[in-house]
Amino acid sequence: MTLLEVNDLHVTYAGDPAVEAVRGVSFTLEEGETLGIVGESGCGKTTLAQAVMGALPDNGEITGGEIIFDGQDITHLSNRQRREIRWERMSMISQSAMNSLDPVYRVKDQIREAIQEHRDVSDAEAYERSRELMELVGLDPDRVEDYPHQLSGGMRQRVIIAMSLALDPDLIIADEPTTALDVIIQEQILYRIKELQRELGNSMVMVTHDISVVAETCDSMVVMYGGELMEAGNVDEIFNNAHHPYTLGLQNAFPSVEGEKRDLTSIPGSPPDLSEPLEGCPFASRCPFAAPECEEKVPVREPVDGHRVRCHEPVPFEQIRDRSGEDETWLSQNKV
Amino acid sequence: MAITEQSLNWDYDGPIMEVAGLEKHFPQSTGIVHQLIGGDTKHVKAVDGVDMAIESGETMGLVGESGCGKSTLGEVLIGLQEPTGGSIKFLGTELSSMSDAQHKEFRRNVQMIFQDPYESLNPRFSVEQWIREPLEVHDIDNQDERIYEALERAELTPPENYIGEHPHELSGGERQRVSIARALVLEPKFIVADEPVSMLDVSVRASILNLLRKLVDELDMGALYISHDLSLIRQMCDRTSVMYLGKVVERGPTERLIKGPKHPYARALLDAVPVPNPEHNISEPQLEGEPPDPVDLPEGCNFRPRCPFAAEECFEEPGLDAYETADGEHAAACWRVETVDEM
Amino acid sequence: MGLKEFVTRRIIQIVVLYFAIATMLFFLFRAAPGDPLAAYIGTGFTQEQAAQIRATFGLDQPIHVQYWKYMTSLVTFNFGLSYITGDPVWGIIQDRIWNTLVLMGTSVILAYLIGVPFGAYLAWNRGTKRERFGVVFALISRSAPVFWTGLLGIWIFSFKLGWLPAGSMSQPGVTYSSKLAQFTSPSFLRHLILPALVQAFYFYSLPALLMRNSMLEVMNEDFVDFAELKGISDFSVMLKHAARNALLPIVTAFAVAAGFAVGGSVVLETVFAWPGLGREMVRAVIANDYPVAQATFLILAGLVLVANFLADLAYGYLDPRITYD
Amino acid sequence: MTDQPPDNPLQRRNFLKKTGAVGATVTLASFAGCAGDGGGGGDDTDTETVAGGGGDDTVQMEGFQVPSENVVPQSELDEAQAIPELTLIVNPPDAQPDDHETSMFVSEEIAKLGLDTTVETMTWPSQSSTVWDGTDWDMTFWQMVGRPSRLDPDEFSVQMGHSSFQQGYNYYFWEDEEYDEKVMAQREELDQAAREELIKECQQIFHDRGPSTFLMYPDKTIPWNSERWDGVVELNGMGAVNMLTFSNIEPTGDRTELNIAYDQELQALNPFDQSGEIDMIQHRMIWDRLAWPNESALPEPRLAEEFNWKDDTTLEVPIKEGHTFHDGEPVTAEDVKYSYNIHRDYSTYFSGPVEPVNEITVVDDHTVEFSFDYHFAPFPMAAMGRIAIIPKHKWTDIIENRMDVENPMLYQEEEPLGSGPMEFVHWRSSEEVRLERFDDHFDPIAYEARNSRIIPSVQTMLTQLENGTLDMLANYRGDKDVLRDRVDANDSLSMAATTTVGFKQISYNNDRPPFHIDGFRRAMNHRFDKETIVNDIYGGWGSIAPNTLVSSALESWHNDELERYEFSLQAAANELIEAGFVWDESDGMLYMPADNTEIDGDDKP
Amino acid sequence: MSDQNKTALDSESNVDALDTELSTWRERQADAWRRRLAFLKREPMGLAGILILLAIVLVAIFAPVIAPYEPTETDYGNSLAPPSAEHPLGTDSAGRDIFSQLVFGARPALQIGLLSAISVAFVGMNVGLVAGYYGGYVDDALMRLVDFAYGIPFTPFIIVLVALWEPSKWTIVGAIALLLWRQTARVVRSHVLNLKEKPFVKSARTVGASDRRIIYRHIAPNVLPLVFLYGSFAIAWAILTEAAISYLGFGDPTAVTWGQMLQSAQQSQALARDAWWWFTMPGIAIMLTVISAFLIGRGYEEQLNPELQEP
Repeated sequence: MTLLEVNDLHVTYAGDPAVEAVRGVSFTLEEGETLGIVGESGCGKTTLAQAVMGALPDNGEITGGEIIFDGQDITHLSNRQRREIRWERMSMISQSAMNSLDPVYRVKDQIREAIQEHRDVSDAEAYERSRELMELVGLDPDRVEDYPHQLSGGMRQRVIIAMSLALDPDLIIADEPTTALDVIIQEQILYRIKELQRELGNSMVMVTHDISVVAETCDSMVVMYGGELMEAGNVDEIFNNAHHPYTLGLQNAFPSVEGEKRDLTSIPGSPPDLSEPLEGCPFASRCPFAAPECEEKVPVREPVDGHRVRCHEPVPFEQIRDRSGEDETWLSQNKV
Repeated sequence: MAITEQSLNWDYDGPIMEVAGLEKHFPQSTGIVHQLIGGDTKHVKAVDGVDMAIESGETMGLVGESGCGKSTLGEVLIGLQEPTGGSIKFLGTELSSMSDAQHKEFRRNVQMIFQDPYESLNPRFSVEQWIREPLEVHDIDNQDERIYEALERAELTPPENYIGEHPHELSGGERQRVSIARALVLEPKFIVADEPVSMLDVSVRASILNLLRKLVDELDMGALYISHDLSLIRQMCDRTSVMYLGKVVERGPTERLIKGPKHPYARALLDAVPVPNPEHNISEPQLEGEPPDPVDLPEGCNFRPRCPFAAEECFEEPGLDAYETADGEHAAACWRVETVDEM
Repeated sequence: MGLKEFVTRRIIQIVVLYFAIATMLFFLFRAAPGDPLAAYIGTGFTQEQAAQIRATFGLDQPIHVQYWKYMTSLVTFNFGLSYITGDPVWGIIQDRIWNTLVLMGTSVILAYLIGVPFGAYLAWNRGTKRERFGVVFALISRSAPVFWTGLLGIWIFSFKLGWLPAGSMSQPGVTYSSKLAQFTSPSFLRHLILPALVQAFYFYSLPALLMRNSMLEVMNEDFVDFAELKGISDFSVMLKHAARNALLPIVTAFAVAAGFAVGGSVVLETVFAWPGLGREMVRAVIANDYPVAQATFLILAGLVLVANFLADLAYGYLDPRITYD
Repeated sequence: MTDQPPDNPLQRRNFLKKTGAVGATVTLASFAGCAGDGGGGGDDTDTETVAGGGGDDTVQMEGFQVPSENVVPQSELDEAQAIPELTLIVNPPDAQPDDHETSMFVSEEIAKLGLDTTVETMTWPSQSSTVWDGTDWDMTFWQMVGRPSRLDPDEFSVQMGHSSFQQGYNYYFWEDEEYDEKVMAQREELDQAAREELIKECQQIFHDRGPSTFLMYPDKTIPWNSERWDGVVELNGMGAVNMLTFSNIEPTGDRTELNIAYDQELQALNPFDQSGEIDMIQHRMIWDRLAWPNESALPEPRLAEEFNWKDDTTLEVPIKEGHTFHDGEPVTAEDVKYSYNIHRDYSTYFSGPVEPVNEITVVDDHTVEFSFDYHFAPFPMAAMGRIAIIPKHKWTDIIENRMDVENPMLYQEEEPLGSGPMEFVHWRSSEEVRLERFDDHFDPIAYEARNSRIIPSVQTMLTQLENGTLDMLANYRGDKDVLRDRVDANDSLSMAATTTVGFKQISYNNDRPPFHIDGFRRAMNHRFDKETIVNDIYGGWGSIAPNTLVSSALESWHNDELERYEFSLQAAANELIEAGFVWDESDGMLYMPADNTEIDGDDKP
Repeated sequence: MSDQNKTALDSESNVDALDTELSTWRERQADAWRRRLAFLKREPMGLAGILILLAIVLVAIFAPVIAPYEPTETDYGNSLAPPSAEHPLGTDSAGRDIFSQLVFGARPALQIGLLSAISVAFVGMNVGLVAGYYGGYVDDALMRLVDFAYGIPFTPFIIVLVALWEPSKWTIVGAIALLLWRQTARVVRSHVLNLKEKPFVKSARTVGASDRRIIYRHIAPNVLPLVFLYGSFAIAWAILTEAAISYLGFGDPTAVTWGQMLQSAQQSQALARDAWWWFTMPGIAIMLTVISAFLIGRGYEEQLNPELQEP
């Protein structure tokens, strides 16, 4: 059953100039499934997550499309209605989890606050629950008595995870949950998130720039670039059968400790300016395969069932896949 | 560059940078009253007896969790921090016994590239001023030419387009290239790169890594590349040292180390690196928890409390010679390498 | 480091500072031109009589002896005798210190009671016209010299409207059994209103502007966003998270405010004929009454230091991150 | 005739800068043909005879003429003759704006003679240390206030005129043998008329030699609520705040407490110390004196029954019987003796007046006898009117056991104890002093209490008087015009303006060239436009003073035959010419006579 | 600038290239200024502050032209005249023109304000830089000095200094300079502590730059905005302090300052005489000047938005 459905979502940040950060993205998330949203900085992935959570910054606004959560259109809910959904049904582990705990309150009080805001439970019950949650995320329950500064970054991240699970929500949005952490802690956290999700059966949206994280933790994925969806589908499908030059470029730029060592490619150039309207493919200016038609509107194709690509495919994709593994392909483009 | 009588020994054919028993301990601040009543000062042992030698033209990787002392080691090597023990030899000359002129020459020949491209350039300097500064400091002639050359080397071409820019007008990748140009304008012989790409977008990482790699080769420099991510180390380094709590626990040729890590910590580190392969699902971490406070270190092997393979013998501190391959290239400070391999 | 050690350390520090300030003051006065006793001795004494009076004030002794006596006075509170009245200085101070503390305490508390919510209100209304007016208003009250607003207040509320007394501390002819009885009498409170309000009118702007800034900063913190994310109501977020954290720098500023309040007492008390330390100090300085001037200054400095110390403690109490090192 | 521009002298005048000779340099008018132009004299001045010179041989300076022999080229001038910049010291304008204004004005007028002058402001303490304790000053503004003791001209005449008081009240180093003789003679003169004559002769000498220039005897203005209070006595030379007022005054209605405002803190409630003007009345209400001045400012018995001069050097004083201190202990002759002896044993303000006393004897419980070394006529006023009678039983204990200071003048009783018409209740420093009626006094007062309020701001004082909080302002230092307007506008208020025995003067350092030359000082005296000063600057609140220490308020003592120095540049120049001063040909600056640049002790004309 | 926008300059047209370079340089300079002043557009309060201050500066410079009378010129026949065509803001008790006094009063106010600001900024910045950069005992010693300065009550200290020495505006400036640097020093120090750990400073050390160079070329420019901010607050404090000191009777009695005007208005009972023009005007002048400094400071602070406290 579909838990979340995002249709042609547009998000704009007011300002001078206004920035349209998300430009018509659609995807669905099934119950119990994990969806990865990947892209580089400025691609709109965090905005997308915030829009779903209803946590856009003050100057951000949904300017088009709809978000349907569990059959309910939550695109334009009032604050009050939002609050009922938030945390209760949908929680978030944000990018800056390290700083998401209020420094002047003890951990138990912050967990309790989240619980009591939504449920009518006694202090004692809330306290018990907070200890349970701590154990759940692999922390010593006694540390609920600590202040945030007494915990390490990884521990704080776990506390945030504990909080996000406090009300057993249907959907957890994890926005770059491990960016600031080193690999060992990252692994611990990701593993814990996955385990808990598996146990509790929630759905999850994992926003990250790291395709290896997506590969290891997600069922399906959306690749974003310049506020638009480039490619989406089942993780296996995308990794093994990517069509989009950007997706391929990203995959080839990623180092791995597995297999034989290979040279990495890079994608020269920089992302498009999102304050300007763009007709065609946002990646066209950096794409070595770009053709004049890429300046025009690009439809989403579905080469394989459930696999969506936004690309004209100016050259046959087999060729794209082969050539995108070579650094020269990318470099040559710049030397027009 | 003119060589003066007092200059460093450029004919030295040993490792360009060689450290032995290097220590950097930070006294932990204690209260004045505490000191008055005669309490002993505790030390944070950021670097605690490191031996390492880096040859010209070679890139040494240094990998470890945050807080393991790898950045401190990097800063000590290039003289940003004074070591509290051990020796540092540059071109065979002991750093602490260098004359002023030699020290100045040392300064000119070791450089560093920092992690954060947004903070490693002075926001008030133009690219030209920023790259010119080292030349001014060392009073080197033909400055304009050298600046152009450095920019070209860093692949900021054409240089005219960049010299007038200020940092906020540049992208992250461009800034990192400016940092590289600044480091290179003095034509150094040794360079430390501390996570130079970790804050960059994936699509530009490779270009910076490749550039660094190329420059190390071309200029025949020695380099120390610091990272917590073995997949990046793998792209960059000939040899790699794994650091844990101020000590090097494993050292070896990078490929060999990645294919067959010996120290349990290196194994865990390698295992933790996510792999861009959907078949490879996340597995249970080999390591729980975080490294202990480097003030009160455990007895014996530092890693013992977290080590899944710890045994009785680990109460004795292992040196890097605890395990060594026949060719001496690959070594690990662990008593139980063979046992674990068999398991 | 524990709280105990922190407190001990701060106290040692304060004592050392205090003695340093006292030393500076001693030499400042000694280095000043003119004979301090001129005003006292001037009127037709013989040389011997003058010498006798000098001896009475201990001015015939060598400088290091004077210095030693002076420094011991900091501990014994035996600040010597007033050059003008011949009264023991400590007696003069004892009378006035409470008057100053009550006035300054009232005005600073008032200023915080008004200023903190006002600042929070401004932060909440960030970017609106109301906020802009509020800030300008706060800046205006910060720009007007206290003595000037004080005199305008007297002009309006005492001279023109006759609502409030124009100065001094109590109505004539009443004898009080104790200071406390005096401070709680209706007549005293009536006299307190105008000076306290005038001072508060100046001081509230500090916590108000600081609170606004601090709130705005805190509101940008991730934990505030996160609290909102948790579905907590705006008001709770403001109160429990934003305001609570924003208060921290305000507490530090309290010490600064108290310091300025103590220093500002010289002006306010003069305007309102308030029999406090500040006015006494002005009088003493004008009259070259060195012992009184020095002692009042030292007491004022002591109050500043104590205020700093209390703010430190309060900060540590409010911010769990402070571990007293 | 005048030597000013036709318009008001104070108009279009600049302040002199604090330092530097600004506006003081007098330029010579059309100096080129000195001899030729000189004959005509000033065009619009009534030609005044130039001393020692004919009309032909004069030089026209700016505003006055000088015989040509008194104008010399630079080359003939000796450096010693040069007159340095003359500094006039005055308090800052915020303290005494009119005094400052006057000083500025006078300084400019003096400069017109060819002098560099400047006004330096000093706060009172630094002024007193500079002038009183030092010799390094030229001119100073000075004022003395009226006090009861000063109702007898002796205090001022002797202390400010006699050469032995140099460094004391005679801070301007004046000496004149003849004056010294006469002023001491009046002390011993019993006959009032003869004493008056001597005092007047002294005034004449002082006037002629001009060691100091008196400006005015200021008025004392006291406003009070006349609707509520009857019986305020205006005392000549003192004003309405005096003992007679406070013993006579009666409430007209229900309010029987007198609230009276002072502008500064009481200094002490110590029977031996009454240095402050403010303390005076409190003092006399708490502690009785043997005598006090009556309405004609003559001493009248108070605690004493009478003054009985048994001979020239013996004074017998019986005191009132049955009178007690506030604690109920009787006031005895022993207490009187004890009280006076303290001033003989310790240095106090009254050690001077009791100096001639040889011995004090207790004749019986209620009689004391003072024997003197010489006849000392001012004793009743100067000592008996001032020395407080204190309870011996209390003070013996204090002095022997409790006093931690060396001089009882510095000891503050917790609860001052006397025998006066009022008892001490409380003293909240800087706030108020409260006294309540002592019912058993021999001259009981008609009101119950007196609250002396300390109110530094004149505006506040005035408002509180208007709104009825206060009944009287004891020392209103504000603008007198404002006060008059307010009193006129309020039916319940009255005010008295009384010329006092105090005065304002500008004194010269007689010990310092060129002030050591009489002619120079006299010339200075000609530079005071006292009408403008008193009427315009001081708003007419005072009487113009001829050059004498004895106020016109003291009618019988004041010498009204003294001729005022004419305000005239030429008259001033004439004095200088006569004394041999010369002017520099090139810039018109004044130089001292070549033979009189040093102080040689005697330079009488 | 993105990579694809960069095209090589045509090597044949060097002159053109130079021209382009020059003009781009000029544009860049103009840009830089536009950026620096851009905050004014976003901060109308700051702009208002600058305009007020500018007006006051102009008044001070052209005082002799603007003032209809000499500020000290008395006219007893016309004392306490209410505002009229002849005397736009009336006269005081000595018949001096209030407007002219106000106009000339702008001079000492600005002198005191600016001098204090400069000295506070200079001392505070250097102490902060040295303490923060060198750390250790130097830092300890300097910070104890700061604590010392913080322990001294401000107004009383200035009163004592001014009363014991000569009452002049220089004494006031000196006294302010002796104390008020404390805050600038503290704030600068904490920023230096932060800055010196920045990679760009480490980078400067790595290339062998001297301490002096690092402090003044790399760190100082980054704390300068803060120093400027505190300097603008010091202007305000100095003017307020001068006024208070004058009011208490410790000012230079011969100076024509706003504080001194209030002092003489107070002495002459301007309020009792209902001469409101004498009493209110100098206060308003003080307020305007002070508020202009505050407005500029705040406008600037809004731009900087560091974690600041002002006194």
